Amino acid sequence: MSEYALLLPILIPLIGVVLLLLGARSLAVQRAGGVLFSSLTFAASLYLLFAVDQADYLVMQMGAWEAPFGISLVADRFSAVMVAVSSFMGAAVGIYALSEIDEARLKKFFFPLYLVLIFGVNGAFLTGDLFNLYVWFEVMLIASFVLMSMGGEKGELEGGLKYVCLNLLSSVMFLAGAGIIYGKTGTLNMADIGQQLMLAENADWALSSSMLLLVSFGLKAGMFPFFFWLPASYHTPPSAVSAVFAGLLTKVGVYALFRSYTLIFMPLFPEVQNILLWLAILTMVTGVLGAASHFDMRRILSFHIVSQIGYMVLGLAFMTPLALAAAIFYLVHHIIVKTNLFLVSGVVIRMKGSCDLAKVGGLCNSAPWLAALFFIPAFSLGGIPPLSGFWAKFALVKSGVEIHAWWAVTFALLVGVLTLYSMTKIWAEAFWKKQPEDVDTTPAKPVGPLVFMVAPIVVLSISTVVIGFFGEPLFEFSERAAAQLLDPQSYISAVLPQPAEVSP
Amino acid sequence: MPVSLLISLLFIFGAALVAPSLCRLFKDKGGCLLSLAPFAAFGLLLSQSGAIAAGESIRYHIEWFSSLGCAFSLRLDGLALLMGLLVTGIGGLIVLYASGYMHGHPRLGRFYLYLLSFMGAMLGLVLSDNLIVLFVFWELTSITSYLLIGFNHEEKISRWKALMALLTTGLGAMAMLAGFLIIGQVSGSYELSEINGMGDLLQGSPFYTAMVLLVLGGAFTKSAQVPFHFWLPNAMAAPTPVSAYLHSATMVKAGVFLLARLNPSLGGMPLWENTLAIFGSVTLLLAVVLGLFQKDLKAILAYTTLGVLGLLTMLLGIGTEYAIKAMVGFLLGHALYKAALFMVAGSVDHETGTRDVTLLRGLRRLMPITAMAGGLAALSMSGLPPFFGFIGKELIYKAGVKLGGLELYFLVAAFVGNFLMMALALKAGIGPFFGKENNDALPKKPHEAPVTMWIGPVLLGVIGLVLGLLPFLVTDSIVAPAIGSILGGAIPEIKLALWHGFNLPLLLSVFTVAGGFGLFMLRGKFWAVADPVRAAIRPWGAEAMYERIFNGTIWLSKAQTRCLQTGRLHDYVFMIVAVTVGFLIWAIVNYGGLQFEMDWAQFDPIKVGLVLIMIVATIVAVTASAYMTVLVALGTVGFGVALIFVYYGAPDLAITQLLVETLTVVLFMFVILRLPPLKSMSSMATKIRDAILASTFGGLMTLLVLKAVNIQFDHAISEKLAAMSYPEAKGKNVVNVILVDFRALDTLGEIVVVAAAALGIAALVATGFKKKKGAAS
Amino acid sequence: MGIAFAVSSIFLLAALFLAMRRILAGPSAFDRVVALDLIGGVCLCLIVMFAIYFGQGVLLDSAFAIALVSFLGTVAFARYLGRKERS
Amino acid sequence: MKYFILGHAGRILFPALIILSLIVLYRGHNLPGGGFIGGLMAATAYILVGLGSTMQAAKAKLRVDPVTLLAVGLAIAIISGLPGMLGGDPFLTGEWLPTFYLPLLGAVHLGTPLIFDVGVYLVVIGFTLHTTFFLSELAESDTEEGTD
Amino acid sequence: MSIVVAVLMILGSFFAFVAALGVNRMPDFYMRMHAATKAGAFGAALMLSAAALHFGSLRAVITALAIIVFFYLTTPVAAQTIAEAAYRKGEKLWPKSGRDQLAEDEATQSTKLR
Amino acid sequence: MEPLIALLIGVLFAAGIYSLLRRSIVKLVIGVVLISQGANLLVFTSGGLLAGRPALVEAGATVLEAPFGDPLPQAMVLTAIVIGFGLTAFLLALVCRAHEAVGDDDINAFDNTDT
Amino acid sequence: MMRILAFLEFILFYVKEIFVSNIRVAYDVLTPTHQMTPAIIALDVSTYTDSQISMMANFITMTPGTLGLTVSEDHNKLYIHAMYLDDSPEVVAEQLLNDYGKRVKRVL
Ligand code: NA
Ligand code: NA
Repeated sequence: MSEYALLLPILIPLIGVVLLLLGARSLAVQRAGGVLFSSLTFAASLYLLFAVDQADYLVMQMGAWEAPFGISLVADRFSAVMVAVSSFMGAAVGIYALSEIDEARLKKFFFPLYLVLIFGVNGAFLTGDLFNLYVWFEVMLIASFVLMSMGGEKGELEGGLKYVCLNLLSSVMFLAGAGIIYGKTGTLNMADIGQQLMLAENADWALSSSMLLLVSFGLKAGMFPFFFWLPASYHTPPSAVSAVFAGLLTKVGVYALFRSYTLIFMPLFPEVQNILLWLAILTMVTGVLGAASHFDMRRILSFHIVSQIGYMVLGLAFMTPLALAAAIFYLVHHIIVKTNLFLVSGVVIRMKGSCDLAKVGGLCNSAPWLAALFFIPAFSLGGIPPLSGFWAKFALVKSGVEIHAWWAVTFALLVGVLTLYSMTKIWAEAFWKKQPEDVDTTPAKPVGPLVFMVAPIVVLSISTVVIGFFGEPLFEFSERAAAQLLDPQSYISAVLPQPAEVSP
Repeated sequence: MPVSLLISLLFIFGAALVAPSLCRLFKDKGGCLLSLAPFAAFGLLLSQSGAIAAGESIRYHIEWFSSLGCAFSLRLDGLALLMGLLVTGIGGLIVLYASGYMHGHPRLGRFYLYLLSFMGAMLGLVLSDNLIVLFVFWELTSITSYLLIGFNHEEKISRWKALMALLTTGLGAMAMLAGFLIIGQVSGSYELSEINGMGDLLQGSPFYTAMVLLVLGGAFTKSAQVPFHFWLPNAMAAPTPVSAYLHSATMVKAGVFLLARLNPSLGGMPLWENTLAIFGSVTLLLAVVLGLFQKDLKAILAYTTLGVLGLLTMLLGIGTEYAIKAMVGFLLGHALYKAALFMVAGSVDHETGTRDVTLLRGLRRLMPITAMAGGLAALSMSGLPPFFGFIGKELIYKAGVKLGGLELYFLVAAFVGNFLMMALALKAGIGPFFGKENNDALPKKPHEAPVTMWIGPVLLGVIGLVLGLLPFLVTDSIVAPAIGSILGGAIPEIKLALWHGFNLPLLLSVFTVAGGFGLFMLRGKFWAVADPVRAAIRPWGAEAMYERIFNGTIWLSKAQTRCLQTGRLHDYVFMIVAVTVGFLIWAIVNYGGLQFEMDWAQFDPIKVGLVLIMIVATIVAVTASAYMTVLVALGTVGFGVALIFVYYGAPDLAITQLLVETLTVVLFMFVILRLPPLKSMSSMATKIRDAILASTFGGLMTLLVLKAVNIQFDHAISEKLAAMSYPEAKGKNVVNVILVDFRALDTLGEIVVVAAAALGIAALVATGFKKKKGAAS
Repeated sequence: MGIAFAVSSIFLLAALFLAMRRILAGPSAFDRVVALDLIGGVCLCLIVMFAIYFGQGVLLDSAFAIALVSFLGTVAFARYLGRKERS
Repeated sequence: MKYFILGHAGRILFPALIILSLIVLYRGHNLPGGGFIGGLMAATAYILVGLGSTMQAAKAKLRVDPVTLLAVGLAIAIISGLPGMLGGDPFLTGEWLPTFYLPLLGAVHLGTPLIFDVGVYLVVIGFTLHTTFFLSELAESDTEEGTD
Repeated sequence: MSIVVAVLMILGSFFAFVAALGVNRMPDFYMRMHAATKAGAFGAALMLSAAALHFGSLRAVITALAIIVFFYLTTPVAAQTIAEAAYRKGEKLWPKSGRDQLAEDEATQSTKLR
Repeated sequence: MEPLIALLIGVLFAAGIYSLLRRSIVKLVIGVVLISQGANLLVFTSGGLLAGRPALVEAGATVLEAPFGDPLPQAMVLTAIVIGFGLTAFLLALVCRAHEAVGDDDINAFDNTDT
Repeated sequence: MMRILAFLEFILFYVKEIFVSNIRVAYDVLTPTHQMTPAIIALDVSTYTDSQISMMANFITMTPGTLGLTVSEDHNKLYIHAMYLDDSPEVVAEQLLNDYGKRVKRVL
């Protein structure tokens, strides 16, 4: 019965969508439903996490059609932890949105669309089917397109248009890649594809389709040289939206890359390892350099998403148990921290009417509590121990040292310093510097009480600290998850009723 | 008792956490209360000294991120005890001092939070027995000192200097972390007590050079060795209690401490010794020479700190037992007098409103106690007997005269460094109090500092004197164990005394005193040229280099943004597609080849004709400049695709395609007046470039399709689906059965997509379009 | 029968080319719309021909779809092309 | 700006297209058709009405808010997946009533996949019409109201 | 039977061809409409009759008939709608055309077009 | 297999990419429409093409007689077409709205959020 | 009953007209010269119901040489485009109303 745990993180938000669409008129219903269903999803995701940790793999065949004929929902530890963390963000940002999302957006069905986004993200993490993954990506994309542009403001639309176009390009490449893979293997089940490629005497043909998927997922993940849409758009919508995008969306791309090269294209990994490695390095470097000259809090943070994605992909490129564990740990850490930073930026906007560092200042004295709440995620992102980011970076660099990947280690460390620079820039400008006098800082009329915005930030900050001090269980979990990733055969055995024996 | 190590740490961090509330409750008295925590820690550590002196070490260990090879282990040995006592003892006095110095400051609580966190981090650093834990505390000292240096953060210069310290030490720390990781990988452990026994293993490793250089990167930046020395004088931006603490007992000593810690495992090789000695000596000489040209009381002291750090590093590099003895002695002496001198300088600044030594003189009458403290400290620093400073200097010369050959250079360096340092000491500790009173030129009317502000310096000055007279108080209990830790062996027998008879070291001391006093008398000459000299050196200095690198990075960032993040979708698409094309070509050429089968029989006229028409329509759709032409062309393509679907037996698809295509056109028609006229904006060259790229991409897709269907796979799944369709899923239209049963989840996702799209379109339209040109209003 | 398919194919293909020519030549938007409408009709004929050729009656359903959409499309074009523009 | 003949044709074709769409929906499991195609056809019927007069008229003819259609359609699709779960089967498992025979229709299989298709049908109608109504507002605000 | 089917098919495609040719050869838009509307629908109807005969099944006959009826109901509507739209937008008549009573009425009686 | 269809797919992709590379924002919609057509055809083709054999069980029969056109890619394409429809419609509305909000139809003028 | 008979007669007439119409179109299209005298003429449909007007317009459109254009606002006039205006417009209009109008009125 624990298989139903797979279903809940998808079904709950979807039911929420339906009920909120039916309760369209009442804003109170919209608000209450948004929080209720995102919280329920979070609860369900925790259940899933525990169930998966017990059972190693949970598999459910949709429609009772056995794999590879029907669609499989599969959760290994990696999926489960991704679902759990993203649902956590979903719930936190849902509460935050109560006080940030204005009436106009609520009337345009903000919360149903928000739940669609969660639905899509969780679906993408849980599916075991390549084409179904495409569908989840599209669900996620359309929800994000709408959430990004629904305000109809100039910036949102400017950024949104690029976001939409490039992501559609990515979808097309995904579809093309998936089509070719189907053409060659006759199957869409990821475990089945993986098995066929392992059994094939020569799987070279799959390299070109794997390149299409690499570009597609890389684009969604915001990797170099595909990230352009991200800094152009992520800073434009309300912070609740930016935050959940920043935390979740690119991570789905990263997740898909991991799934691709640890399961679907496992045998091709050696061919692409160097590509992944250098793309990861360039992603780290270009992302962090992009941030260095920016002067708007959310723009800086957007570039750092790119840079941090590089670290995670680096873990994949190293492909050792420690590296993968580090990357998974990194994902969890980064989702929490980056979401939190965007949430903080929203509070800054609420207080000062802007998060342009040239216009904002003096927060350290006027809102010391906010300073503390910014300090924790910011310096965690900067890798300051003993916050979560330190351990993430440490584990990753350690894995790099172990395989003597000196260039990667060098850049990872240098980028760490520049990350710290960016965080101190925000700190120094927004919090330390005096409030510039000649700028208008009349904040917009607040939508709801500040406490709804602060409470999630507090919770996420506490999580960051707790992971920093007591993160060992999480890291051990990541190690177990990484071990699963490195053992595709057991994934295949869990999914397919009659897996072929593959000699490693 | 091992847990006492943890408790001493908790005292201080606990005090840090309660500091803000305590200061709110008790105002300035809060500082006095808070000073109890470091003193308690001091007592706790001191209570362990017996065991340490007996050659034991105390180790506390709990699991912490053990899967990363880390553990929270603390260890108290001789070196840790010495440093720990300095950190907590001087720390306590500083806390006390700050309560007077920061009297009435609105952010006193926050100041104590930072200061005590810093103290805790420093104590943790010296107590760690695990490289990673050490690194954790190391970074904590960086970040807390960042907060402290930038404490007066309304001023831009403070923020800039705080950042400078953070980035410089942070960069070093990254190198150090890499070094630690390599050490850990080679030795298989991060536990210092284990690593210290593996000197041979590490030194025999091919990565030895890398690990030494990387670790030195951390130590040199932290301890401000040339060429990373520039941040330290700039750290003066911090409130004076912080400077006093940072410079005497803590932060800057961390680097030297690290070198001493790793000396047993990494030391002894020429690379280690030469690098340390040379960089140390250069730092020493540079610091003292630059110090001569300083007019700011704190800056003078800062340069002497730099000098001392150089000297200590140099001694460590020389590495003989004498040198280590000298180093430990000097380290202890320096901590005592430097803290005192900074506090005195702070008091003078506090009471007179200036730190300009050209203005300050004759204060001894108005500030007698402070003057006394300053005098004691300055004399100790000058290395005059009977102060402890003298013992330290004698040890240095003793170590120096044992050297021979080229190494005598180090003796010369030590000598020059010492007498210049004496001159600086007199400038800072004696100059302001003697000579003719100059009170009218001072911004404030000076009077004696409050008791909290003089108790610390006086105490430290007195201790310097007492230890000079009675060195045995610390010889066996503290100094010798520390030397033992650094040398990595048993605790040596040592004897500290003021008088060793007439010998070369004594002669050198005499010359030092004479030279130092002479220079002190000439101080006005240096000040006269100070500004032009500093201005002349600056462009070639390390600080200018730092600024250049900093600005260069920002420039690089801007250049990169200009190149990559151009804001033009065209560039983005071009880049993405070009890279995809590159990847595909690479994949196809290297893996799989270009061969595919071509069945010419497939080219029957009607298909050729149809495809030809579709290609023409496609080209028209892309190139036409009138909407109707484009839409009609798109419609034609849509009809064509539908025909293909029909031809290949997909009626469902064909119908859907037709309906969708037409509805798309209908939707287009709704907004057509809202859309701008289609015009060509790119230059011909751009168009050609784009066309080439697009065609290459298209060609590759063609090739992939040809190759994809080259090998016929077995249709096992489709066949099974077709076989199950009617008997098991009760449907004869297999495609529909797939959609609503076999793969219903896809369909569920898909209807969510269209539902969301509908909401999105409504949301966009509902944002309030203006009425268009047709509208008469 | 084979000849019939061949002749039909040629006629229909020629019709498509001619319609395409009108699309290219215009001159007015209405001409293009009419040409598209005609392409719809010709495609309907082609679909019916395919249905006969393959002996698949179900393909006729697609012919209905063409009839429906080519009507809808033309009407939509007409409806919005006919709007008067005032300045 | 009304087109006399078009308006008239819209009114006549409307019921025919709706009935046709229902037929297409029902037989989709066995012949070309199904929820999508049926839904698009039904939407086409409303759009034709709208083109013949105004979209307001089509909206009035629809009576329900398209958003409600979206919600109800999604709800039906979800609910159709649930019965199997009561029996311990996974989500979206097809559950069928016993086959029975009706004059004209022959063997009738009724099951949850058909209900699912009904959900699809409603969502597609909802989507197409919601989109059409909103986008056509742009078109109509340009002309009708604007020119008077 | 198959001869009839073949003839109907050829005729059907022939009229489709005629429609396309007419669309290219006729001198003004309205006359092109004449050709396209009449011949296009007729060609399709013939084709569909061929199919109905070929398959012979009730389903096929009903389908073909339904499509023919639908086609003949919708084609004139579409044709008139587009012709009216074209006229309103001022699509020119062939210069050799005779009277234009619509224009006359519009001018004299101010018959307003909606 | 079908070299002609492969060629057509290539042309559709090329034209779509070329359109996406244009500066007029409306061309983006056109590009997306074309490129989606290309991708749909590609998926359709990938199953291997078989003329005139729909995957429909004959009246009276219970199993589908081989050979038949692969139904799985057909279902995928159908899904992709509908998704593409939704996205294209949204993109159209977005382009329209963005054109009005930014007041320009040159995508190069949409650079305020980047730099 | 009469209606049904009328309807059948109408269908037959319609089919005949369609055949004639298409042969004429084919002839015109295929022969080299254009021998038409097109014009736009008005039919007086003031006595017809809306349905009858609509039906007649469709009818006229699908039969030889005529194409419905529009209906006046007051529904009194149906304007058609005629390809072969051999007589004066009034005569042609009369003819058309006689041929088609009667039948339409009988059916509806
Ligand atoms: Na992200
Ligand atoms: Na970063």
